[in-house]
Amino acid sequence: MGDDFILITEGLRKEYMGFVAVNGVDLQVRRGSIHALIGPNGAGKTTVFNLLTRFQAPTAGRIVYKGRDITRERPADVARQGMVRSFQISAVFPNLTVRENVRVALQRKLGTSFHFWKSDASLRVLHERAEELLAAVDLEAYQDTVAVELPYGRKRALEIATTLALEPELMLLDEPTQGMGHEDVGRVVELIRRVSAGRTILMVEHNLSVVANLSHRITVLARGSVLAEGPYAEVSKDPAVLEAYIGAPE
Amino acid sequence: MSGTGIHEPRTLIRMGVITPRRKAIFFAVMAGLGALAPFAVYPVFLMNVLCMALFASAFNLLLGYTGLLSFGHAAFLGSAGYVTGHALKVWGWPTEAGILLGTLVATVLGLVIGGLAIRRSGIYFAMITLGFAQMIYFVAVQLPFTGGEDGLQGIPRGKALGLFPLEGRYAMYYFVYVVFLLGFYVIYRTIHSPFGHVLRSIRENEPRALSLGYDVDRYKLVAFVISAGLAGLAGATKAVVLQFETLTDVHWHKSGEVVLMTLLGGMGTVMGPSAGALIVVAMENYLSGFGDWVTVIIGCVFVVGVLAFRRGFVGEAARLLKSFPI
Amino acid sequence: MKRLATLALSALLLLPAAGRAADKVSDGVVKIGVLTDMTGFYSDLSGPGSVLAVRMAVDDFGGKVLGKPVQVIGADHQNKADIASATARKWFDEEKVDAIVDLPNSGTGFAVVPVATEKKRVTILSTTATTAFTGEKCTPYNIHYTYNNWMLANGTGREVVKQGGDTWFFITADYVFGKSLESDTSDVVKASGGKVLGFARHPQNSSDFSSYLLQAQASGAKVIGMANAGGDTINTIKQAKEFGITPKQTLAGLLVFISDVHSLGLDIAKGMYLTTSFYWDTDDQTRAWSKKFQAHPDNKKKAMPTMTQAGLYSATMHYLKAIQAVGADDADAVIAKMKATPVNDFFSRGGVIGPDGLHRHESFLVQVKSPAESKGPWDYYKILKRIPAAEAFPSVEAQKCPLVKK
Amino acid sequence: MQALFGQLLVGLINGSFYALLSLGLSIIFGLVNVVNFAHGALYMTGAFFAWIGLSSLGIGYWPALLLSPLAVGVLGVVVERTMLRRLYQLDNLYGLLLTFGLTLIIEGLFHHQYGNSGNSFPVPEALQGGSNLGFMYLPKYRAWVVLVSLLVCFASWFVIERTKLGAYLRAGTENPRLLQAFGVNVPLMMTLTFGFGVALAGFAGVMAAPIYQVSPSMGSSLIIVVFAVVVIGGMGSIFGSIVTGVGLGLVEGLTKYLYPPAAATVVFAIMAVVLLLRPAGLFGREK
Repeated sequence: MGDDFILITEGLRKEYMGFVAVNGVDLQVRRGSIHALIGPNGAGKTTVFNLLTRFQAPTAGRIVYKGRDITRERPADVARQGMVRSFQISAVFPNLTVRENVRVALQRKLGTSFHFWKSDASLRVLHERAEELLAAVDLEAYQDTVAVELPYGRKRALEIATTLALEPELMLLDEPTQGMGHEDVGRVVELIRRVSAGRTILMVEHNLSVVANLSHRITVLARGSVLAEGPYAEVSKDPAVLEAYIGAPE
Repeated sequence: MSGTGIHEPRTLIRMGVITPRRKAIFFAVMAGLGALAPFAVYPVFLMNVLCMALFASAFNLLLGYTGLLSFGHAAFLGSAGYVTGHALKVWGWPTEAGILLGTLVATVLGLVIGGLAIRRSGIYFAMITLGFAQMIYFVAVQLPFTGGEDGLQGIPRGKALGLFPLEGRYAMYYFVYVVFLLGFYVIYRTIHSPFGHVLRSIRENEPRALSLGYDVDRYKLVAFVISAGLAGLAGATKAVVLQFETLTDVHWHKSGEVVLMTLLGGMGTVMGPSAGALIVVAMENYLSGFGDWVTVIIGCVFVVGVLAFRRGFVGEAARLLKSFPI
Repeated sequence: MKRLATLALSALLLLPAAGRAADKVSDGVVKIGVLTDMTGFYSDLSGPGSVLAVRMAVDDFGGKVLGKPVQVIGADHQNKADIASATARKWFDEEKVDAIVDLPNSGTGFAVVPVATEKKRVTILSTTATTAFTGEKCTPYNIHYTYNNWMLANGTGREVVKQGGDTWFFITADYVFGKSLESDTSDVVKASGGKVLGFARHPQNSSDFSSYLLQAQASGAKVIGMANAGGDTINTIKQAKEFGITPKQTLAGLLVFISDVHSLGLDIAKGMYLTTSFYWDTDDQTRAWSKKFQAHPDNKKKAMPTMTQAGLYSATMHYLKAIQAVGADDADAVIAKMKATPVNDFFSRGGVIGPDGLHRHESFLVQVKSPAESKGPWDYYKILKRIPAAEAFPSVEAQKCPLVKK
Repeated sequence: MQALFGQLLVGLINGSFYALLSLGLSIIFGLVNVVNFAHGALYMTGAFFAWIGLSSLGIGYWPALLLSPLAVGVLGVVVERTMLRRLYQLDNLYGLLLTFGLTLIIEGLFHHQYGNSGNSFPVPEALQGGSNLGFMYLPKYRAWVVLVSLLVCFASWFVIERTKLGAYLRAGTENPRLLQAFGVNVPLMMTLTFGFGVALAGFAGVMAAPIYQVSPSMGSSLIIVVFAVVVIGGMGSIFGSIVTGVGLGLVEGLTKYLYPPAAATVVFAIMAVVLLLRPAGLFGREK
């Protein structure tokens, strides 16, 4: 099965002082697919993300990425292997310009990131690629804007451009449309669809129409465990899922 | 300290208020003023300001550009001072070698303390650095070579490059001035380097930098070590200037003072910490007649700064320039 | 050069101290800088009271010497050697200060005296204890006026052993002052036939002494010598009482000021021996001056003077008289005059400043009264013994001051 | 052997103060998310209020035990209302800096007014004297300090961890909006919590007044050790701060017996080891 699935978790578990946040989650994310993780508040979705990207250490279980056990690796190493995440709250570098935001992501590959004796003029070679990436998310007009001044939807776009700069194989998007107006949602959905070409996307999303629209497969979490898994049409009819959602309205 | 009102004058750059040429002129004028200052102002005071300005600038590399509040930076200032003092006084080393040794010791100490402290971030980081600095303080109290409460007195200034005696009024000043410019240049270079950009991204959003594949802790550690080393350079030079080293330089009040200088001048600005150092050292010098009110005044400055003035002088000036374009 | 100076000096001494002599006051003003601890550890025993004492002396002298004004400035060195040294440099370089006086805390003394020597200005130590200032560290421009460790160690140590306290344990402040006071006292105790059973060292400004006191208790010594000062001594005394150590074991305060006793209260301090060079209630002269000091409008706490404050008044008077007599404020000449003239006032009856700079004068071994014995506020001491100058202070030979050798 | 037990007992007494102070810090940090640098200064203020009460108003120890913490608490409420409140939106480092500034002001003012040589506060009549335990003479007052401190610590822990009020408080830190939606006045709750936390410091101050000299610097030396205690214990944990406080007091006592010069640094050395092994602290939760 190894090659089909870019990411596999086995019995993932996380406890905090006796409270079990994630309880034996088995996930299988197919290469090249858009996979959504849904569930009511407190179901443990963000914790799962944190475990996958090693921002938190699992209490038990295994994470296998591209056939390799990464359960004990450090977050930056995970990112360097092509698994890159975004965050629930829009994750830009607020006081850097839009171009600089993207450039930070590009900069790592130059291999000069520890060179404190070198002038930052050496980073200019990256501008061309940065502009390409910004163009891909319709931000080329905002290059010199300080990120904090961007409207919310544009920040998401910037974040995605920054993520793309790393040429990730697996993108983890944490609620990409959260808190967005209707118009922005449409734009971001389009964007996700566009960038999903040739990559795998795993996302946590609340907006079920977005999920229905985008994703190939869905995993439903409730109280830290997997409740159901499958294509949207199938899962949405599952009585257990319905109950979980109605029982704990958003 | 992301999103806390750190103001970078980049908008000014964009608006053409700051151009590379104007910037060069500004730095040249400042450097010129620095070179002429001892003819107008009491040199010992100036040298003190320069040392503290270097100390604050080194500290700002952490607070302003990496977002780490070290509350124990006095440990580096003081240890370097003690080591340099000992090397010059007891071992009879040349001045430069003594200063280098002090700087080196502070750097190594930075590696050890930094290595432990960066395991926690934010407020814990501050408390841990404070704790280790206090440990250094107690060690300094007890080690025989520091002279305990009496301090290390009578450190010889020696000769610059083995040729120019540093006893005179001006020779010492220009020596310190050169050290300051070198240290300041290292800081400036670091801020405006590829490494500096990564640091800034860590300050702005640490989890995001991590998710972009940056091993955040290592960058923080390197920044911490550079900062500690330069703080040590400041302390070593200060010991040579004043010819003594005392517990004051390893006490936590000193660590608080450097925070005040940076905050007052404007954290995350290149010139801010130096401006802050000038203000604070001047306050301590010229208000000393007010006795215990100095502590109260400094406390009030702290409180007002935190509540209403978080950009500091240089930051506020930059903001004003922005609102009234020239 | 030196001969020239001596020539000039003798020439000056022959001149009548008027008219032309006024030109000899550098910068047209005599400035005395009181560098002291205004806010910290020693602020009650020196601090603002020291400044006041110097001001009173200047006022009583008439505010002018050789027709030129005398100015007093005060500064807080916060007990920090760095601030002390920086202030001293600034005063000498920028403010034309002629003499720096007081200097509580040996550390600040060590920082300032070399600067003054380098600049050829006068220092008069009053609240400084370490004996070395007139011993191996002596300088031509320094005078150590009020007390030193040797005096404290001998006054209290010898007498306590004589009264039967022949086994000692020290609780010592862990810095030069404390350690040298401990070793000076140990020597005295041993020389007087006593035994030293041990010591415990504590950092300056500690708050909890119980663990040191437990060590002292375990040693079984009859006397616990407190080689510390200020708040440390106060805390030691209080906690000794709390742990039932006193009165089973006796405390010997090696450096206790009347302000400390005032702050402790007689109930806690009673019975303690201590040595002091001044007590306000010694005779009519001391009473008269002290009451004037206490009633002075600038004395906000209405405290009686400590020995260092009284000493500063006396020292300032002596300094100004020397300037008057020499007809100039030149440091070499003034110091020579001060050393050549015995001091005779309420503080020092016939005291003499030796060639090493140490002012040798009478001191007192006293015992703190019990509340029943005390007739009112500040009536704290019973004078047990007046120690003559020759016995109170080390001889010039014993001091090993390099200046004196030839 | 005798000396060992003596030192351990002294350590226990010191530990009680560490526990009281680190408990207050933990409550404030846990519920208001402020690291209160001024905690030491407020402890000193508590002691001073008691002393001022006694020397100028004739208020004795027992009423002071209640009144002084109350006064300190009110002071805390004022500080919270007028200053701290304005920093909640910002990084909590600003809270630390603000309270650092306040520390300088408070200590400076007391210095100015009362000098530094300290003022003594008599042990209350009923607690004078002591009893000989064989290995040492235990002053009654110190025994009282240990007893009362532990009692107060336990009571605070119980209220916060085991009662409904405590549940609200804890919920307030996790999700203030939600709690607000339930009709709880969250800002008021935070004000009162801060007031209570600093009142605990004031209480510790009154307890300390008869033991130590009441002096402006009495808090500043203590506060950094308490910070280390908090780092070691793990700041989130109320229980952790109590246990660690007492425990480190004992460790200090043991060090004083074994190798006195290390007593001042042992807490910080332990902090280093704990950071290596358990960065979140002994009882802390991982973030």
